[in-house]
Amino acid sequence: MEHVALWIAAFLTLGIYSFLYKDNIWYKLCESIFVGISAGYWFVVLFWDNIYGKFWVGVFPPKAYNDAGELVNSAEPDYLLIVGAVLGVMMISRLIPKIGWVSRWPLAFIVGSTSGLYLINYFTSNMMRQVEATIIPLFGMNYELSAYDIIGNLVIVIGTFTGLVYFFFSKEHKGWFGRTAKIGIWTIMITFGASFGYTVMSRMSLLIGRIDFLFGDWLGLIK
Amino acid sequence: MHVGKSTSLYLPQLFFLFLFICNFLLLSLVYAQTDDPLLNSEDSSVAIPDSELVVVAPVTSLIAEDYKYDDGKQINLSWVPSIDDQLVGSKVLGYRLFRIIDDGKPELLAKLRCGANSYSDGKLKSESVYSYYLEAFSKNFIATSTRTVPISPEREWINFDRKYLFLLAFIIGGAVIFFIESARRGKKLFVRKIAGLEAVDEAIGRATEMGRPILFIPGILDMNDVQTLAGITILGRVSQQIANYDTKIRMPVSRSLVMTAARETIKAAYQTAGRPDQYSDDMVNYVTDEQFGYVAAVDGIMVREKPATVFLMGAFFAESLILAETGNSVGAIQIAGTARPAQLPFFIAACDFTLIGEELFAASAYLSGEPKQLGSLKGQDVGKGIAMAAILIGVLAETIGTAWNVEFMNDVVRWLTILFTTQ
Amino acid sequence: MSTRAKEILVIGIVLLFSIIIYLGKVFGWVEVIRFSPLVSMILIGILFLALLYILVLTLKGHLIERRAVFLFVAISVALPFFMTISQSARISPEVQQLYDNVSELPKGSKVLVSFDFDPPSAPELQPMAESFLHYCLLNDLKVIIMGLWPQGPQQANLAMDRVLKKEDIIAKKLRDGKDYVNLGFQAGNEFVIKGMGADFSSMFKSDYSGNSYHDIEIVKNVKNFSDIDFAFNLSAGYPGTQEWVQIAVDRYGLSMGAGNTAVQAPMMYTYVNAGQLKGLLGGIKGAAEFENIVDYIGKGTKYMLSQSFAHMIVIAFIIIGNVAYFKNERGKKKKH
Amino acid sequence: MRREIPLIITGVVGVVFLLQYFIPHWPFDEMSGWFSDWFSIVQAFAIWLGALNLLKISAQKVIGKKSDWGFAVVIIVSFLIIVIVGLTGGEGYRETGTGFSWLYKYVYSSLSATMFSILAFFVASASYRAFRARNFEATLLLVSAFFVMLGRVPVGDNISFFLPDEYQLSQIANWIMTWPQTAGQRAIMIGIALGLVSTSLRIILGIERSYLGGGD
Repeated sequence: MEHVALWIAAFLTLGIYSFLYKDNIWYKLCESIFVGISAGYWFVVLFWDNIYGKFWVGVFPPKAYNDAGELVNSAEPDYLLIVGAVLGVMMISRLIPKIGWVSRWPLAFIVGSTSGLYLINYFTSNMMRQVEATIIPLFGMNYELSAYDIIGNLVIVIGTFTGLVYFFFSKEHKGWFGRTAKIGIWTIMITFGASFGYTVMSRMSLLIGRIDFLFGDWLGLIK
Repeated sequence: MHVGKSTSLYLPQLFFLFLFICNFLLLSLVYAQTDDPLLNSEDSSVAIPDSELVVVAPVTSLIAEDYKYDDGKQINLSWVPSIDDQLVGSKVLGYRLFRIIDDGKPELLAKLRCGANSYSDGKLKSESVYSYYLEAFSKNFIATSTRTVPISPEREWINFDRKYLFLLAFIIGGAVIFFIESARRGKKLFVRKIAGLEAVDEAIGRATEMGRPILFIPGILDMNDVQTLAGITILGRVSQQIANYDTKIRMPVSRSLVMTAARETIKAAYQTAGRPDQYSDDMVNYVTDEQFGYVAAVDGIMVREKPATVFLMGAFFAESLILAETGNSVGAIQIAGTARPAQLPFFIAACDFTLIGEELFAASAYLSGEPKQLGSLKGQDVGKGIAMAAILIGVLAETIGTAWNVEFMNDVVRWLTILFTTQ
Repeated sequence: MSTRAKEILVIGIVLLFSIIIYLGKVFGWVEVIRFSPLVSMILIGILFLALLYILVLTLKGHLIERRAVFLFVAISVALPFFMTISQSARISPEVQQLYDNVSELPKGSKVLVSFDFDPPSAPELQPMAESFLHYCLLNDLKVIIMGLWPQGPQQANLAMDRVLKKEDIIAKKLRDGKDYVNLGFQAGNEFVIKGMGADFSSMFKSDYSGNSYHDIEIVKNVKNFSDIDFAFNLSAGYPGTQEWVQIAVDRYGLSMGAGNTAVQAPMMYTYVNAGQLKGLLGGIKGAAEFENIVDYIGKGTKYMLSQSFAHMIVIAFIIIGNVAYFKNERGKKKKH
Repeated sequence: MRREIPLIITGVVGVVFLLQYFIPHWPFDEMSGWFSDWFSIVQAFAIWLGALNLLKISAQKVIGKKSDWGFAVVIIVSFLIIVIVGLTGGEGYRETGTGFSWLYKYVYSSLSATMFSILAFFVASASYRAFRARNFEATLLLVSAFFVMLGRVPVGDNISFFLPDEYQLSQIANWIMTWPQTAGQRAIMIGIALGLVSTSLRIILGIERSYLGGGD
């Protein structure tokens, strides 16, 4: 079985790579398998973990013997979960165009909850905390910082400030404001350069991982 | 167990309890010695023969306070450490904190190190009553403090710790709504020039001159994504020019809804230009929802038709690279715009002009003049203004304050820290 | 011969070779191939010459074909696997910070590890997972595993299987449910984190193998984040480290470090700087550094040589492309 | 009514999550707890919807004998295989050794990992053919990328062996990551956060309705 498995995995891997030569039947076959399998994967996992594990077990808790030897619910049934399930079923209604509008209710619920949570989360963690973290004494509390750290502090403060200036749309980029924005865009470019480097690193790692599979696990040429 | 039947039954039980407590204390001391070097402060304590009793004073002023601004779950304790608790040569080895719930038995809540003077007890119930006492212990002596007055944690309505956060959120949110309203009333709101947008006309002119088509890619997400919407808004501007100059446009899309919207937009532009007959539905066609399938198709179109100008405006993922590369190889001028930070570097490196992140939305707001978009942009500018001001003032004040110890500056910093703290 | 026939021929030859090598592996004809340092150096020289050749071609105005670039990349990333060249990695400050934080945890501390990634990111994150789990189990830290991505807990099992087979871990005689537990996946993204802030058991009714939450020894007394001493998040996107920081760290005061794919790691430096994250492993390099610091030989270290080659190739291509670009630009200007 | 009720739901749910942050008192805490539970369940159905939709589209392709309908059959068959294997596996369906975990390890993992690793090739090709230092900004970007890419692999230090320890490439990469990179990210982060705040506010207040789609 192990042999079959390895050959299947290798067949699929090479099939996807054949796209690099050109779009072909082998690639399309592997792609279709991928689409089907991943949709099915989610289907199964969500069934067991959420619809069974959370909803069903929550509403109908498994029975267990208590200390007195009676068969009782192992936890209090949580009937409120039924509301969630009803909303979920309404979501599926979208498949039938005639009653598709019903699916707006659960959609509204999802959009509303994410908006409410996002508003607070992003405001506190990604704005307030970041502004707070940028308010730093440039030379440290007692001049204890080295030149390296002082320059670093300066770079952080100036970079963040000028970066914000660049994304400020209510004032024309002219004069000192324009020059400040210029420094801002330079900082952002350095940032993008770093992201560029890291993205390249990431993509290459994935390829290396697959090559490790092909030459190591499959063909056994490397350890 | 038959409780309180006769007093004679109590004695053995008490004895066992006593043994048990002794055992427990002994164990916890051993545990402290093996596990916690701070509690086992042999180096700092004065060398005293084991037989001698090390009498220590108990802690004083033990106060239990309800933690405000929660749903009745926390009590904060504070006390003055024992006078025998000193940094060097401390006789006190540590403290043990006990809790009594609803007049029940005292339970050990925590072991604390020397010098501790506060503790917060979370996960309480607002229906119960709690009281606490502390033991300061030395090598062989325990000094117990007085018990606190029993209190129960209370449920409060508003978390006043977060009042400034609320205030700031209120100001920024208010600004968004204010500007949306004033834009609706027809007030003109200023948005700065955006470099990428100015390049649009030039790029269309080039395509017209060369007699080659323009390719417009609105990203691979559906109409519910703001970036796609912004892309379609920019398409509106592009198609006006195209209709005026009668340039060809090709627009393969990966979502059927985007196809409908794009057709409407281009059709409207041709109608405004007074030549609706020139418009055809073939300008926009749906390819496939599949990411790489779509990319392969667009690649093919680029290689075959060699567009003079390529617009990449919308939400892009991994395909950004492939599209930009092919566009580059056929010698097209490329103008890109996306708000996805991971793809922006590739666009900047491979395209001639790039609308970076929010610039895409600003461009869209500027072009569409929609109050919703303009107002939000302005409101966000207020937020950025607050952030910039806070950073500038805060850093200056803190640097000056710490360097020359200027009290006023320190006050400013303190005030700003309170304002921006999220805890 | 038509193109189609040629293609089929090539596929046939490759397939034949694969079968022979595979049979060789099964019957033990072929040993693991290792190049000596000298051969490695010669190969590097050849690769370098090939790059020079590409440069010359490009300068002459012949852009080499896309597929040739692909082939070149494939070869130069695969070759290092056979080479014997050792490299040393310097530890970055944010990796050191993570190590310091974890190594300061007293024995028996509860560490929550959230696996928020899927197989595509496994080459980067799996090595981190292995070395981190290994370090925790070896140092008597109790590990609680969960996932916000459905594939996460399965990746955790793959990592756990490998770690539990290590001799030093076998010697510890660890038990599932007592020393470590896998709580499985829960849908709901950041709402799961929020729910856990109030009560873990409301989000996880049972562990991966179906044992009821309240029967599991290790989590019996874990009500919410205040009972967790340290958290480590392996993240490849949304939901991931950003959501953990926003909710668990900023709202509930969890102490947390993270391992990220290189794509999203740069953003996390902001959180590290603001003190919201206590240490960060970024991409395969972060994994290799952590392996180095905890003395665990894993894939991170193994992949590093190929990674070096890959980066060099990309840089070389950028330089070649730009040299040609500037030469052509100057040529154009002269003509005008 | 078909538009009003969803708007009310969005508003109420959003406001509860907002208020819960500022008002710790009953019922907001409890309500946000229920909503979190429901969210998990609704989301499971939402992802099911995607899977079922795919099945529907594929089936239509097969029935209509549209172009490439053979691949639609492959999609349906592979979907059914994993669903049947998974659902018949019972609660421990993904323990090591089950059919589901076999499919996961050898089919699903191989395919999805390979799919994304293709990008490595395109990155290299784009480096050669597209990434140009065409203006000052792009130059700055490429230079910073150069240092980070070299500094993040051991070979960087091997190349810069002649420099003093603290100026070697890995240290330069660390410097870029720790200071200017963080500054730029922070500016972008604050910008995005404000954008999300205003969008969320518009959604909660019902000013933004595009998520509900067109029609009534």
